[in-house]
Amino acid sequence: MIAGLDPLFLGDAGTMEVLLIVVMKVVVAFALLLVSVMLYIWWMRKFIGAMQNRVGPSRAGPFGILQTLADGIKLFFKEDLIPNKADKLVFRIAPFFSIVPALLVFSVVPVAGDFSSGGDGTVTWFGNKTFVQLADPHIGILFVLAMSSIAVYGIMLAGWSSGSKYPLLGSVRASAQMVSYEAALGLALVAVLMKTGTLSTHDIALSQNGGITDWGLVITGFVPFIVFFIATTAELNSPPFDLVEAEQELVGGFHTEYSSIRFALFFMAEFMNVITMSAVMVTLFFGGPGGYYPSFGPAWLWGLFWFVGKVFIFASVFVWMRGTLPRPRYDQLMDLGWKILIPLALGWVLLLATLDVFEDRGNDGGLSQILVLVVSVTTLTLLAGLLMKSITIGKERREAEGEEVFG
Amino acid sequence: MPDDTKTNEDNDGTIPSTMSHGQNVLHPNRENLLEVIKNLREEGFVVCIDITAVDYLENPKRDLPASVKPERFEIVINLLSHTKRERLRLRVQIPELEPTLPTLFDIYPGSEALEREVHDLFGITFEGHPDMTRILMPENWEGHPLRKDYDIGKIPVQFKEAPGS
Amino acid sequence: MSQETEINESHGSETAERVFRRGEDSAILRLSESQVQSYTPDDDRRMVINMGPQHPSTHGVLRLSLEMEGETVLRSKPIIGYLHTGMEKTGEQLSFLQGPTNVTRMDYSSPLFGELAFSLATEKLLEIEIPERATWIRMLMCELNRISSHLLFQATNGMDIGAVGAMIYGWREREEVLRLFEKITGLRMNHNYIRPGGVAADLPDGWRDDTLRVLENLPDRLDDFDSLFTGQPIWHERLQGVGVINSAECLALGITGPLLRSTGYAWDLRKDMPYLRYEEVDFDVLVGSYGDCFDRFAIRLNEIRESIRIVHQILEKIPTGDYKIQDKKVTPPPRSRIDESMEALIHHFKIFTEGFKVPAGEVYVAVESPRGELGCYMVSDGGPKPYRMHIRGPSFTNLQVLPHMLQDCLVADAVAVISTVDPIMGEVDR
Amino acid sequence: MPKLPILGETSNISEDGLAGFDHNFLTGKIEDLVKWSRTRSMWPATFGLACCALEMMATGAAHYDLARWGMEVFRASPRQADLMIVAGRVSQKMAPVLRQVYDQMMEPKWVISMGVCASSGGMFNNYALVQGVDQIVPVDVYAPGCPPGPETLMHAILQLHEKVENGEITRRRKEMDGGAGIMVEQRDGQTATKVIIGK
Repeated sequence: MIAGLDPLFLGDAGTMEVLLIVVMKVVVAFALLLVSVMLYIWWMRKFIGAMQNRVGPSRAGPFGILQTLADGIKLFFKEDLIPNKADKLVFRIAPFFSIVPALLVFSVVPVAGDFSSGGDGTVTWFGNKTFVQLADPHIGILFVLAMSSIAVYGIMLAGWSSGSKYPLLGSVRASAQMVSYEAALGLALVAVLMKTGTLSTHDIALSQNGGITDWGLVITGFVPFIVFFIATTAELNSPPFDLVEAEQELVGGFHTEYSSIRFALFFMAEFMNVITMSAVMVTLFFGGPGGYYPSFGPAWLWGLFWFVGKVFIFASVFVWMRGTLPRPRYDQLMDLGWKILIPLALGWVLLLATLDVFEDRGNDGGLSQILVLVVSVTTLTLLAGLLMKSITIGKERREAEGEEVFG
Repeated sequence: MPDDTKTNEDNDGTIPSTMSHGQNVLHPNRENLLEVIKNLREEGFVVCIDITAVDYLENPKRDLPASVKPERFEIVINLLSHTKRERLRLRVQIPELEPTLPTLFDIYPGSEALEREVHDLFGITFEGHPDMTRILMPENWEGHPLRKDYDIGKIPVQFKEAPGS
Repeated sequence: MSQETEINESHGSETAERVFRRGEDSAILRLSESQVQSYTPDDDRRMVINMGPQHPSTHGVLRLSLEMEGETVLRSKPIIGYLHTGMEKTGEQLSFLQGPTNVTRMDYSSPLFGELAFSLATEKLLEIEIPERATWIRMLMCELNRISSHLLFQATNGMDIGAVGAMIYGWREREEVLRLFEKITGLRMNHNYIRPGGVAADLPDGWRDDTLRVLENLPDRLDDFDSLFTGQPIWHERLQGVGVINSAECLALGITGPLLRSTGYAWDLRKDMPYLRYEEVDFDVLVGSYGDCFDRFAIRLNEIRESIRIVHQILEKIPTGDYKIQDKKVTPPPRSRIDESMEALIHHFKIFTEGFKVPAGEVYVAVESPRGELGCYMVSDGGPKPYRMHIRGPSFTNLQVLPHMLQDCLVADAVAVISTVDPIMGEVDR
Repeated sequence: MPKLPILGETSNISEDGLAGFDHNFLTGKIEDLVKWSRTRSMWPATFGLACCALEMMATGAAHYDLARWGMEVFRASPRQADLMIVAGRVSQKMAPVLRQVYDQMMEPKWVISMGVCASSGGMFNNYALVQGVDQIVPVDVYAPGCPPGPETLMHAILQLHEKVENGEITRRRKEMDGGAGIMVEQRDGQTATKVIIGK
């Protein structure tokens, strides 16, 4: 079982050596993630500033790069408060529910390694072959899903335990939003899993190292990626889907009553999640650390370069959306999730499955394949039409009964 | 004087009327106010633009038709007719001892806030108003600030507990 | 477009039944402030939540008590007075010359309209005609002010819906207009520029070029707003069909300005009861067709374009001449005369300490501010100070529409509705 | 002694020992770090009241950009805010609310009284306004003007930064028992009682 996690354990390295390497990986991953969150928040503020013709933070350190550090230190030395009406224990625990999963998810993401075409995604450090990722469990992707679900508890419990109305509304929104989009997220993942045939993140990344045509994005046919991307945005509470903490509606949403370091933990978790989910997206759909590997320099460094570059682009896209898009309403968000994304993802998975099954039965690549495609697409279109019709009818009935209908 | 006082025959010969700087001013009394306004609304004065009051404590003499007895308070109602493109003002005398007036809410629901404001700042009660409470000042405030016998000067902070605490 | 027919048609099928309701049926939560605190609804699925007075989307210090079931608003009540400044009382202590200083601070996003209403009322009481140039300068400034005020609306509205960028863009454009104001009046806000008898000072050198520069830049920027919002699907979803009101309800509630026009009722004082020289400029009155938040947004956006049109015409037509009336009763003697003449000095001193006397009488004057009809009711007892000065703030009356629009909305819609009603609390509370 | 690249000025080291070092990243006080962070990241509460609120927002917008000092993070929740900019006139009705918001803010917290209305009642010397917000909350910096332009507000903020950097790190208002020392006067002629709120 353990042997599957990392080639390190297969080699002839001594226990001490293995332990040291693992500990080193843990420490470096932890530190790098924290630093990258710090830089990311700074970049976000600068980037939004630039979009809005402003300068952005410029006084803390060169180019204001230490801005987040200043925020952190300030929050750390600020007075803490637990409201009288709060459920004290839960109120204290909630921030950790938020930050710990955010940190843990990153442990299954392959950060670097030789992912060039034909490479095996390993590096050799101190004479030992190993993965540049903390762990590679067989159920890697399920771990990601599990952790992102647990993060909901942080937000939900924080809002509930505050003993105040606005946070409560925020927490109710959070639970509904997360539950709805978890389904779409999972279905979009299924497409990737079906195509790659593995749950291990390392193997998924490795299976895409043949160039752009092998990327999950292309082999699953774009749609799962779009669904995954939108669902992730909602899952992350990143604008425009930041209804949970919508400042204009709910003051601060779930973290209204939080101050000091507890608030800082939420703040950090939010942006850390953006980075980790960007990384997951890169792993699933964009070939992870794969890319063009020149002949000079160590291969793992190129892997790191490609990985960081891709994550950076995604993280910036999130900032871009934050700066431009207005926020949809709560019920519209639910509609999008249940009525569009889930059926779309489900239909796409069915289509992919049909094609796969057909391929397994000995596809001759000719007319019959086109026939299967046409039949499947027609069936799905019919189903989609039925769904739309039923939604319309349901809406009309409710309207006839005199109930207020939204959306 | 710009105001030429004359008796108006249009409104059944009962409502005294004046001209003030190009605008018609009617002077109904408290009893026939509602009826007058209902008639005016049917004539096309569909919008009640403004209701305010004046405290004539320090200026008892003013331009009023001879048939109108000046009182301390005066309610001023501004109506607007979109079709005629015309404004009309109603000035109702309110005695100091019995500062009440029937509400216009059932004719113009938009008068709700305006009447509350007059109530708040002048202490004139509108009978039949659905919500006759203070609107601008804190609820437990003493006095009616826009009355002429209310001092303008600064007063110490009336520090009450914050709402909701 | 014939205004007359528009008004006579006046949407016969619409009723204002909704706004006449009393008691439990009403959309208004008729509880006083202290009752709201202790009120617990019978149905325990409902709760009362307070929005404001310190809340990011209540435009200052508006407080809304919302009775909600889940996130749906059932009844609500705007609670105001948190910015009550006693300006009407203060107005009775200030002379007619000092008056504009006071009223300009009411609607602080369009200060010049308050000054204009006050000055027009005073002039009507004085029965004086101000010089032609002064009138045109007033028009110029007011239209520029309308632009800046509507830009402010674009900024806050965008922010309330969650588009943070709009906030900055609206502010950036508004800043251009404010700089022009600073050059002309000396202040960015609260100008005290329009005074009884004319304006405070003539337009400075180079004002024409500066104004043209602002006007040249603006249309492009407005197109940016169009591309950012007007065609945006999320924006449509959020605003269309939200906070709907019809003309009959608007009239019953005394609603004016863009809110009334959004219901398809073309009523604009500039067109229908012209003041200043608005009959000499060409512009369109914009109306909506649904009376929803999107119409109100679109009307305000396009009114900026109309104002730009008006300002271009003003630039062509503005005459030369005096910028204030040369009536010794109202206007102090010029500076240069004070050094030479004892009488001039005394005269100057008298006007600025005691103020000029205004004949007794009462008058109501209304102008079309960016929010609706801004009226000034003034009573003079023949002294140098108004006996009573009352401002009819459009925001104050418009605010009454909130409970009706909010009924059966979600909290998120509430934010959009408040934002498109665009109340300025300084004018509401005075 | 030469100036070392990391350690800074070291010329007094022979006389004063280690205390002779300029403060650098090795010998600097954590107190200075905390103060530095507070000046660089002072999140204002959204507390706009009247005209000044517009100028406050204008200060945050593109032309003036408070973000340079890390201040674009206007916090709607007072729990997370450090600075309350009382922007505008404070009415008698608003006073308790203002005080409540102040009490909800967590230490360390500062107050800028923006504009003459907040500072002294301004031109409105009447029944409705609190004649100076310092009767309700302790004020650190007064920004003059009606309304103060963005430049004035920025100046006030910079003054506050200076005050924070030179001031004590804790117990900022010991002499005032941590409160504003509000006099609550009975209006109907009863004896006045002094109530200190916020202790």
